[in-house]
Amino acid sequence: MAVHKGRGIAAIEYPTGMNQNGDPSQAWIKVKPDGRIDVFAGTSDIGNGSKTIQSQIVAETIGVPYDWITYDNSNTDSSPVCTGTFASRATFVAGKAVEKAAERVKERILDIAGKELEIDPSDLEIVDGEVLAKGAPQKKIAVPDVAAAATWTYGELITGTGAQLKDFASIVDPETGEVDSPPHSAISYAACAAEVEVDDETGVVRVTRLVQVYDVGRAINPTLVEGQIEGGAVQGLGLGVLENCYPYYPSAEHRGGQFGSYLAPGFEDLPQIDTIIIENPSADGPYGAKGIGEMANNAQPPAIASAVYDAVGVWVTELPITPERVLRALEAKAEPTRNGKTFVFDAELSVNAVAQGGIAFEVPA
Amino acid sequence: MTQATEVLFPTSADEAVAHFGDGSDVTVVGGGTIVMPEITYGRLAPTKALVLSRAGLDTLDVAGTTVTLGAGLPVERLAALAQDVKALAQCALNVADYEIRLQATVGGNLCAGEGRDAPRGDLQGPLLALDAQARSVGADGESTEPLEGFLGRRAGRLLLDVTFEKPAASAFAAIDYAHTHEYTVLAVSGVRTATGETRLAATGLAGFGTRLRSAEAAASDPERAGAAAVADVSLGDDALASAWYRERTLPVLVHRVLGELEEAA
Amino acid sequence: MKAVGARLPRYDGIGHVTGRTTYVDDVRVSGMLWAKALRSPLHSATITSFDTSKAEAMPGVHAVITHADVPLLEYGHLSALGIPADEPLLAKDEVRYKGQPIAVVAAEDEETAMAAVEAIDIELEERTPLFDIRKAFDADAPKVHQWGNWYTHFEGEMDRRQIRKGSVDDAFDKADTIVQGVYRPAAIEHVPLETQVALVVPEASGRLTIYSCTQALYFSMGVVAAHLQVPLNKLKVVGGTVGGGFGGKVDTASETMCALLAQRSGRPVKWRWTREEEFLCSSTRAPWHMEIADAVTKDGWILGRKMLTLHDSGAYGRFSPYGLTKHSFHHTGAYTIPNLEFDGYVVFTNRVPTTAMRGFGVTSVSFATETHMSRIADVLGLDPYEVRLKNANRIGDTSPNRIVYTDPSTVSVVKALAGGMDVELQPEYAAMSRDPREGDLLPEHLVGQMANPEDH
Amino acid sequence: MNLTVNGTTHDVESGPLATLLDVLREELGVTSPKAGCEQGGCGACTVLVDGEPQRSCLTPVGALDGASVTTVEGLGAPESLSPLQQAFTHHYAAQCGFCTSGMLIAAEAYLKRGGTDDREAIQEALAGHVCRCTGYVKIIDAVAAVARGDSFDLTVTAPSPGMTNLGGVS
Repeated sequence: MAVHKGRGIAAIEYPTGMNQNGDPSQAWIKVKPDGRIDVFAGTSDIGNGSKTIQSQIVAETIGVPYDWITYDNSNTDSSPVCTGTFASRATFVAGKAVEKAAERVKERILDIAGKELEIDPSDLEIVDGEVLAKGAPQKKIAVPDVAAAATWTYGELITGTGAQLKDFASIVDPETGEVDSPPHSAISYAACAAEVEVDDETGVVRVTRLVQVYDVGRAINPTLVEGQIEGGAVQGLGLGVLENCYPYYPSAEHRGGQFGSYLAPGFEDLPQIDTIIIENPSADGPYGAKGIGEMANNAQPPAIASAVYDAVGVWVTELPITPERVLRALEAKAEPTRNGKTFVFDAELSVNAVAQGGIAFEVPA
Repeated sequence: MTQATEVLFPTSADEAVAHFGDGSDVTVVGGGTIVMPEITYGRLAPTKALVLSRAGLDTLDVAGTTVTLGAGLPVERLAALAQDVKALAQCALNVADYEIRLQATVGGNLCAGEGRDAPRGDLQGPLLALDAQARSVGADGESTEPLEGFLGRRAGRLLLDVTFEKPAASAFAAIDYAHTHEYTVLAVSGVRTATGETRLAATGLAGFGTRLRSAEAAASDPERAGAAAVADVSLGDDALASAWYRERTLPVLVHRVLGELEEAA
Repeated sequence: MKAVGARLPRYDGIGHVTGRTTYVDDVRVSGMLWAKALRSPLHSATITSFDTSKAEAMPGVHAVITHADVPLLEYGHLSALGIPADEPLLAKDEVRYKGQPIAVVAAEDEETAMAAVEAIDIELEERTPLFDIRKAFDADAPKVHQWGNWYTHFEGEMDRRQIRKGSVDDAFDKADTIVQGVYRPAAIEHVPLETQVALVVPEASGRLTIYSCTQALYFSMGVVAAHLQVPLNKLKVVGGTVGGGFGGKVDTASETMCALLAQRSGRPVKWRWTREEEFLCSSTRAPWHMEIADAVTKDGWILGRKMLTLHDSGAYGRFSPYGLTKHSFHHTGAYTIPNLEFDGYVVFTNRVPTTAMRGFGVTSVSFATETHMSRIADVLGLDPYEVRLKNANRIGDTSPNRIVYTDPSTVSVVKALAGGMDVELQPEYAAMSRDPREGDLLPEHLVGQMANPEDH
Repeated sequence: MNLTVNGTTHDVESGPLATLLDVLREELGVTSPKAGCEQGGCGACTVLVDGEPQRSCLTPVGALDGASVTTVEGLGAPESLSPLQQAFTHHYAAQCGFCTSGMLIAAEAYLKRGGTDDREAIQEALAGHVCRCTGYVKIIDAVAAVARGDSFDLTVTAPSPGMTNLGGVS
């Protein structure tokens, strides 16, 4: 037997927010009489950590400690609209809504603090739960005291709402796909290198190492970013070499109905993962953040496919790259066919080979 | 369903045998790893369930060169045989995961029917290669017979134990693929006896584990043995792999097992 | 202390490690019934007879719901985007995929519910199913869907998503080499550890409290309200804590079915899908078929791309037209290609409808275009990092649909990857940035596509 | 029959073939073990039975008369977190949290039987537990940290191994 090592790379991009936009998120915030902050937003936390991230954004924006924040996304009676947790929008879009709501709250706190301190609100700032006069921090009032004054002296509820909605980008020309405005929020970028070992007798591909680079814009919480990247890497590994709802696709036979016959990656499939973070801030995300949750499983499959080619000299372009597909490719040792200046790979998979004239892929010669 | 089910918890092997009777309408629950999901999913509604967890069948006896495994022995306990019967220990540790191996039993592994969408019965491989004797009871009373014969008529019988002689050497090779609650795509077990005989068996096949007699006959020439093995088995497509894939890799595994046996000798 | 940028602990982390986080399945209400579904055992069939009376008469069975009980049977989840409705909540007259729900029952316990499902009399006349999207266009292909075998309602009632930019013919004419390949990523399951689950409690006020594992509270509320034809104040969706989603808990339908059962029985109703249902009957990531032909120069410039995409939508549309559109907008990946001709079809087959999953629409195209990129580098004998850096998106370049890139990072991430892999780049590549193209990096073929980033 | 769960003894009314998972969740209201698959394949229902980890979905409760069961509720409460619970918090080993109960129980059993901070050994010990969110890295970190005897600051979280932050670059 021979085990062959190989390396391959890929670079990708991914948009934030629903394609073509038009996906609102809203938030409202109220302040308790002791200055503690209640945030109401409709973003489901599916494990991505949006409760945490949005709480951090509120704490940062107002200028109070993180543990002053209570975050409630529990129901539609108290929380306003959020289109949902998908399209990598929970930080970028929904996080922007809570940032805007927090800015309103901050304005109200500064306004009331200004009255109490007899200083113009524009000369005040909030640091660690205290409102300070800029340049004269000995003149100050604690946020809890501001909240108490609002409640008991001014008869005011300190509250703020925020909404983020980017205009729907219409397709103005269905022939060309031209749109009338950017159909996305920020675009995030990533690159990945895969190292594999391929057993040329059994066809088994083991991914031994993934080196990944992500431009995250700004890591609101670096640990949570790592969690997204690592979780995505293993899902990308699943896409690349393990998972398939239809092992005999396009046939629907022999589907796996249990763990063990549906091959989700497990602990022992885990490769070494090295991650490089870049923070090129986005122009309009909260604190420069981008949305990288979804793209985190997009770069590994092509990097793995290229690494398998590097290892054993065959391209497997049907996913997942199963042992059987590797063995079949090794057996076929398929080279691209040459037709003048054209190199044709995978001709046997093409619609031209399978369909009976109903559709074709015709390439200009 | 549970209200209507008679559930028995024998506290000795004899009691288990008595409760089992002629085996009609009895569902045997060893570790539960196979039977319980069938009940939960509504596919199995036992009229009489015999739960073996307290029947004292979880024995592992080594007497001189003879090893006897009680049917209720948890698969994980076979790890203790790593020195004496490497292939069996290795195969056992390849079954599912630690917690399942603590619950799953030798008897369940040998006796369960075909899997829903992947092969079962990994231990059949090494135990066939070891030419183990199976002691069981059924409608015709107690009998002891080679495991190979028992597997063909295991439905309706209660396995009590399996016995085999320690080999001079043994080896195990499997397709090492995905690792969540792994089922074995294909595996080959090999034994070299004290008298120099080579025995081979495979699992991951359609049906149940099979002795590779043609391959054994050609054991001195691993290339030929590998090719011959294909004639010994019946292979199928399932969620894990196709018959085509298994046909291609069975010779590879036979080759690897024979190579390892050679090294051990 | 700064909150943004800090490694703060997870907001709900202590709940997770103490087992106290309450997921939908952990909510306890008294008098709760269990729901189970009758699902199609066939991939494609006509329902010739259907009778639930035996099931309804069983002791312990409190409600049976079929298509006839749904106020609005078909509701398009993306109707706001102009994608019309095509999928009944419960099958009527025919089934188009194995596992399609036909009826749901609510009973005192799970076993009774399973027995009630068994007791529903149904007869099906099997039809020939279609599974291969490449054969969907053939004249003799089995017909899958009421609209035909592919989606026909893109803007302008077009039957495909098109992108046209520059002149592909010109690019292929000028190319030194054309590289053509086919890419076919698989359907995969989302595999959230929490299977789909809903619990609906009928309140004394006449409202329904809907405990849901949805990834989108308001989205799901809208779906339930539409099917039930009630205003939003009649519903309260409770959720926000989800045991994994990955895109598979956006198109949930169990809330609506439990709501109908709760209305009918006057009792709380829970439906927790089994893992087997999750694997075999829940929507999956789509399989895709992508063919790419790239016109390239011998020094590694990509002059033009022609691409055909077939998206396997399964038996119904769900979010597929949206996903294909997103796919088309990103079919040049992290690179700038000035001449494009893209055609994409949403194709129907008799498999479980496919839906959104992490990277929706783009995971597929990333696989295709990046594997293709590696092939181009290999065919031309060029360094795979350098081919990528050369064609990388730069400030002032434009996307397939003519949007100017203002802050692309292809160059940053590829250079950083080279660093991480100890690969030394040639000086001209090591010196690259994302700044607007000029000099050698602004060859003639890229001049016309550029735009002013200030116009963004 | 009776069953002791996290130190409290209960009379069990469910039939003997009911799964331990069902008894814990539906009869006794102990909800940390999750019905992730009821096939034994995901690990989310794992509990300790007399100190050994078992899939509660595979165990007929009748076989456990007099047994002592420990679930995550029995490992520690918010104000008295066990070392593993602290480690999972500090190392961000739980994202959606649905697999976490089973992971903690399996890790507890691993450490109790003398498990070390060897990453491969941890991977093998937890191999039957599926996590779809984390990619496993931080779970291994957490278990290894307890095996090493680390102490944990719960006001911050730890970076993963192999992380480099280049900041902003063009």
